[in-house]
Amino acid sequence: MAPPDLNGNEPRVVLSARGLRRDFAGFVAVRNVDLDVRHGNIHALIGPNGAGKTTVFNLLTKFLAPTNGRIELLGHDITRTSPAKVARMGLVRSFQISAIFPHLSVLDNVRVALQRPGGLAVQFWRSLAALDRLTPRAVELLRSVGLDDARNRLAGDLSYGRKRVLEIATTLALDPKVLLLDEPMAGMGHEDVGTVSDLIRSVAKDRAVLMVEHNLTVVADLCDWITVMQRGEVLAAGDYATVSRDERVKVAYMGTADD
Amino acid sequence: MTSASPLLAVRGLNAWYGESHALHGVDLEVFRGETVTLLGRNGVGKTTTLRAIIGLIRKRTGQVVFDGKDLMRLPLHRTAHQGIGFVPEERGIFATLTVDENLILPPVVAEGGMSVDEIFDLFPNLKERRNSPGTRLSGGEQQMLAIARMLRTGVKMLLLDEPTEGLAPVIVQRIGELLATLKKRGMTILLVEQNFRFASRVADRFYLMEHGKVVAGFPTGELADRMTLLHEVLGV
Amino acid sequence: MAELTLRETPARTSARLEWTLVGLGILALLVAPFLVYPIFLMKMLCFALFACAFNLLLGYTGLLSFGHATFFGGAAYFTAHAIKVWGWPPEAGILLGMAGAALLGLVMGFFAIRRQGIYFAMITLALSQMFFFFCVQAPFTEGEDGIQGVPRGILLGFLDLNVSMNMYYFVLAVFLIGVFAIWRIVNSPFGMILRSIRENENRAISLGYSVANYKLGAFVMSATLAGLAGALKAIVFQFATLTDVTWQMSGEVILMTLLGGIGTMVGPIIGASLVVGLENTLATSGFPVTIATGLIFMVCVLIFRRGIVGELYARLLKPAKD
Amino acid sequence: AEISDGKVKIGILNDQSGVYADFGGKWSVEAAKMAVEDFGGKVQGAPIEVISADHQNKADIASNIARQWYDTEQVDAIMELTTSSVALAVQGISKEKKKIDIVTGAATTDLTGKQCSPYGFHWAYDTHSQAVGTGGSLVQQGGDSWFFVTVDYAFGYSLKDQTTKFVEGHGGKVLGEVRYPLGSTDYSSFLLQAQSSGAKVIGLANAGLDTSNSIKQAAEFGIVQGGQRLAALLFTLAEVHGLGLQAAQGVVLTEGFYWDRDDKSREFAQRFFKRTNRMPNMIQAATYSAVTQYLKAIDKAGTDETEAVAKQLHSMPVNDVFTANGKVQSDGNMVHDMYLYQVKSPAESTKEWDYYKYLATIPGNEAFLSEKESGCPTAVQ
Amino acid sequence: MTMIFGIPVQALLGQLLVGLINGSFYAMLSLGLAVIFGLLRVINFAHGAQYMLGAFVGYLLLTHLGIGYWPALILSPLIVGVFGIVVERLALSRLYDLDPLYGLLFTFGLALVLEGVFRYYYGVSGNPYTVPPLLSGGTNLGFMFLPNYRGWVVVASLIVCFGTWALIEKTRLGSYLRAATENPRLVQAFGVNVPLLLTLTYGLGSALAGLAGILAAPIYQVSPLMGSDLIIVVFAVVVVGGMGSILGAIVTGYMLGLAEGLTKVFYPEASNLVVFVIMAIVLLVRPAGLFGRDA
Ligand SMILES: Nc1ncnc2c1ncn2[C@@H]1O[C@H](COP(=O)(O)OP(=O)(O)OP(=O)(O)O)[C@@H](O)[C@H]1O
Ligand SMILES: Nc1ncnc2c1ncn2[C@@H]1O[C@H](COP(=O)(O)OP(=O)(O)OP(=O)(O)O)[C@@H](O)[C@H]1O
Ligand SMILES: [Mg+2]
Ligand SMILES: [Mg+2]
Repeated sequence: MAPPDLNGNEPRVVLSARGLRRDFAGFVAVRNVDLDVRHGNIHALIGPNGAGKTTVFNLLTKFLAPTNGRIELLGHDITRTSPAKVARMGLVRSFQISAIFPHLSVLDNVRVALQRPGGLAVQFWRSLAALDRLTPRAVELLRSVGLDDARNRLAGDLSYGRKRVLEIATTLALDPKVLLLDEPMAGMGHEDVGTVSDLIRSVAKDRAVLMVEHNLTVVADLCDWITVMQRGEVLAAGDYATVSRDERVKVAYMGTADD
Repeated sequence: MTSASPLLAVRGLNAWYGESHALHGVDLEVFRGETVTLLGRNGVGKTTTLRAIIGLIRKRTGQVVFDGKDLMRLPLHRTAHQGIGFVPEERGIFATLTVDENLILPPVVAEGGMSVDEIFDLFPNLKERRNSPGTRLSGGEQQMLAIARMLRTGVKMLLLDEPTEGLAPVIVQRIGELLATLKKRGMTILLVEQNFRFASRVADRFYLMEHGKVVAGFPTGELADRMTLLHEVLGV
Repeated sequence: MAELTLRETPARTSARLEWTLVGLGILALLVAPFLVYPIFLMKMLCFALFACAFNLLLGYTGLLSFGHATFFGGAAYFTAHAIKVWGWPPEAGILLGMAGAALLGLVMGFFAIRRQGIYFAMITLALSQMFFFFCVQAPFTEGEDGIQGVPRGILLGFLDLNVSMNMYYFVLAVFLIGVFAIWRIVNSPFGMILRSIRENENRAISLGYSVANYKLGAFVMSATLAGLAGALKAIVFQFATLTDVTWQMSGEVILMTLLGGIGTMVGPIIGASLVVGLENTLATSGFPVTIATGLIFMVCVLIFRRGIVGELYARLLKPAKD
Repeated sequence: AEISDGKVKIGILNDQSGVYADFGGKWSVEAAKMAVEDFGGKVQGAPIEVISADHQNKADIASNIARQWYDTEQVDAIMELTTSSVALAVQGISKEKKKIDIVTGAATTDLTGKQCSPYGFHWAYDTHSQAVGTGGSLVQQGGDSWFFVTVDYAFGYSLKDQTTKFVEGHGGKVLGEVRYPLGSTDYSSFLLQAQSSGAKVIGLANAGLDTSNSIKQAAEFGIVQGGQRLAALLFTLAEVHGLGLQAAQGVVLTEGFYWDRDDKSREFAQRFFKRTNRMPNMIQAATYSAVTQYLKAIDKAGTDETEAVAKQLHSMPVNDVFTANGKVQSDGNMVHDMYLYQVKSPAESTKEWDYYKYLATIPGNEAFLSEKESGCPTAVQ
Repeated sequence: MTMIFGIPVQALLGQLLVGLINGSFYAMLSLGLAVIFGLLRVINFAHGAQYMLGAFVGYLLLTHLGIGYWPALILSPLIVGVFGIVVERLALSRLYDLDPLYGLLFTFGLALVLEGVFRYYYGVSGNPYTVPPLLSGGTNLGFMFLPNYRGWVVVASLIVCFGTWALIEKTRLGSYLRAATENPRLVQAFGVNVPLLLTLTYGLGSALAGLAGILAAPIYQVSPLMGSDLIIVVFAVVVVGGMGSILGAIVTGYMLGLAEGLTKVFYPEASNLVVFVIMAIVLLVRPAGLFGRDA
């Protein structure tokens, strides 16, 4: 189910999947999924619990191997590539359960992410001072997400919402071409949802974002394109207006209430 | 619906994680058959309150009286037998147990619980996957399982920690209905919830927490009057 | 929540304290041979270096290897053989020992890093037991006799290691260099990645780090340095025997590290000195050494988990934290 | 007097808690103390002291202690030295420090061969004497076809190879061998292979617990009842005691000493038993002998100076409870008769510790390598 | 006579049977380890020592109290089990909240002490324990002479292994135990007396080791050293089977016993390595072990 042409000159596809399938011991969690993520777009993946969204994420980022199908990133076939390699190629993900380095400082969390692109990942003979040259960029990133005041705190001490923000900041440090966010707002207080929404919007300008999210207000507000999954398959795709009118989607996912 | 003496009374509850003092004297009461929601920003201590009530936090002081019995002195495994069930935020589904096994794991502590068939009627997803390992379920399915398994045990009271987190709207709706059903059956519920709209539909009363303390309590009827306060504290 | 003291990051603020201790320590070691029996000191230094190398892996990457004797004892054999049979000078012998240990580390690491935690411990244990059997049977190790009478030789063509003091200061120099290397690795960009991997492996992968390669790298470095310690010991004692490749030796180095303080720089050194001293003292006391060793293990694990240096830091740094 | 520091100090360095603790262990220390007491506690007017340490089978600990003893504790001689790696290491140090060492607890012939020392002595037994004793004599008793169960490392090979030499030298045949890895616990598979070879004698080229387990399991599979003989190439009284006659009966072995050999040995053994509650084995008796002989040498030399004492040790005959005709070769090997015994059945045993039936004597000059054959560079050729 | 690689089939059968007997010990020991590991996340390094203890208790019962094999078969595991319970109560239970490596280190220390104490008092050459009269002698199977006692060991171990497996995998108690492994506090909050459960589990695991010990006493020398080297092979068995998998431990135990038995015929020098080699191969192909749950 390819997205329709909007106005002829569409942004290019940076990440695409064709015929994706994944079996777990006889249970098919994902079947025949086609997906195109485009540069500059925020693309939402929604669907009822157990639809296979996280699994699709794991397949795309290679944390799981697909049983069938083909994945391309920026024109390269990555169906058999290792997750770290995929990350180095520019496809970076966040996790459904927040992923930071709790005993490192906030600043170090970002610097760790900067080390590899900065060419400082294997130097076991150099002193830590070598990392100082990454600090300005790290501080800049922290500032852009509003965390620079917390830079010397241990990341584990941050509140849940701020942890997620930090996670996004470290992800951005890699300057990814494609950003995969798994429920970035889950468990977040109202005060943080706005901040993170703005953040996602601003970073998406220059890259592609694929996110799983249950907060439909956010989805409606933020996303250019939505793919709805159900029982491992793509049920519908389109912009929010189209999708939210779809009867099948209402029954399967949104329900009748206007939450 | 409320009777004279509260089913659960918490007074001056303090709790610590190691050296860090998380609760600073929580006071709250829940009456029989009531649904009470605990509101508050991330990290104010809502989860900690539930954990301290049940006894999952070792270092705690204060008073927790449930159904006339002092819970502070009971060992952890005796608490449940007083008729109090806990559904943790992180769900606590067991990977090495199948869905079925997870479901029947908590011992039945009193009569009047649901049967497995009734539960499966309520959550058809679970029935379909009853033989797969618990943690192979999706996040939402796990949440359902976590609630479902408590319904079997016949407890009088449920402590629910953010039951709607990460759930699809249809499911949230279903859980809302479920809570209403439970309430009709006389279940007492203490709920922690971030989803304010959801909470406002199911709760009889609210407590608002800040900095490890309960700072306000009011019935749902007063909600409209309290909006400024809530806005200030919660940003809703 | 689980209290992961074993993998706890060393307190940052301990750095200054450590440096003071290090300074005092070096001073003490410089004058020590005039007060204490040198061969005992040299043995202590060898084991201290061994424990530090082991701690590089356990304390800073959280991997508990139960097979480090392989590198220690293996290198001792390689060095002893090169010097005695091939007539190599000591420095070349040591380099060969290190290279051998590195190679063994690469092979063992290749299998072991596929799993974590206790699995890792058991796999390294099993593989090191394989190496032990190899050493028992391989002709060049001379079975239970061991390679005996290894000449100490002339270092770099001018320093006669048969002179006890020369030998001592050579050992001390190598020890200091080894410990410095470990300190450097821990506090390097590479070390930073190791820490992040220990904290959250999946996150590190998603940042593009090939976690397996980093772990393998750390494993090989630790093995190489353990090999350095073993090679040195072979020259000090002029023999290499089966004792150093047994799994009991792997257990001993864990004890040293645990006793001194996992994840501290100075801890393993103190732990090694105590264990070596204890073994010597008990030898003439009539009290069975295994029982004493076992008891110390149990006591450490139950009530003294941070080890001596760890406890010390915790005491000294507490007021500073408040 | 010419006694350095005014006293004679003997160090007994052996395994007291490890796998060889029953070989000599604490009881060797006791034997050494008995020797000193029997000698009168003084030599040349100077008091004699025995100190001991447990080397835990680690050559580095042993070597550390040996150096410390020599350098700072005025120890004059170190004895016992269980296990080859320790014995060789300490002999090396003793040679360097010009001190006397007398090994009673290790088996390698290298001690008086390639790695001999002018001040080093080997008492009791070595792999060669075990091989000749059991291998050679058994063939003469009709056991002319052999199958070996050999532990797979240098020690096992040397026992097996040397035994083979004597078996074949006496006209016997070796039908086969199975090499098993050190530390095996189950021998039934190897024993079955030995059994099906049809050999008259199954030679156990191993030591310690390995040998005990082989013998016990051989009994279980009815191998001795089936008519084959078991020859344990290195096995001592303490282990027979541990195994029990039920399992050990019929095993043939070589020892340099048996407590029930003659009146002298019985008298010594009874005194030893009073102190330790066990009968002395070959190593403990040899330690007694070594200490006694060392003290005699000092007495005769009038000094404890190493060269002089070594000279006396090399020239004096050994005639004591351990052996009646001992002679020390220039390579340091104390040559004496060895004895072939067979373990009694429970029915044959009449009293406690009555374990051995005498089969044959192996004269010393056959049992041990001569100084010419030994390969010791400093020996008289 | 039919031959396989130059070995008569009959002899081969005999060797396989012998391998199966060894496999019985591997299976029983790795089963105990797997039970303890699976439920407590403790690598019980003292398992070898407890096996030794089982044999020694049998020996001491016989020599000091005149209690023979059959009562000892019950008493010995019971005593070792009680010992395990005491250890768990006094020490291990304090370590559950910590990194599992501490459990390993503690039991390592315990193993050293146990072994050291017995070595100190009983020496190392071992003590005799004879086959009970009822089982002495052997049966001629045509292709080999099978000591009756060894036949009994195979039967006993099969009963014990599958009994334990059924207890843990097929009963409600088992699901409590497995759940408690993952999140003991939560299971306790559900109303299950988890501390008691864990104590009994360690007791059961220890008792299994003790049982293997008393079964082994008439075959091997009752010696303080009997467990210490064996335990490492058993570790390898558990790794191959997949740690925590009860069935994996049992099946792999027997399988590796057989594999070792075959090696003893074709290339005896490597018989101690074969288990480790298989372990390495399994790790390459299936890092979680043959029956491991976590991939
Ligand atoms: N295991 C723990 N160890 C130490 N501190 C903790 C632990 N769990 C929670 N805390 C701290 O205790 C405080 C209260 O946390 P709690 O989880 O009760 O908050 P909450 O109100 O439930 O928040 P949320 O809405 O995010 O679930 C927070 O500051 C938190 O950081
Ligand atoms: N490793 C696995 N083994 C077996 N089944 C699995 C595994 N991982 C996921 N599944 C199953 O695949 C289905 C899809 O799971 P997934 O986690 O992708 O759902 P989701 O769409 O992310 O749901 P949620 O919104 O609840 O997180 C679920 O039914 C789940 O039980
Ligand atoms: Mg998901
Ligand atoms: Mg919470």
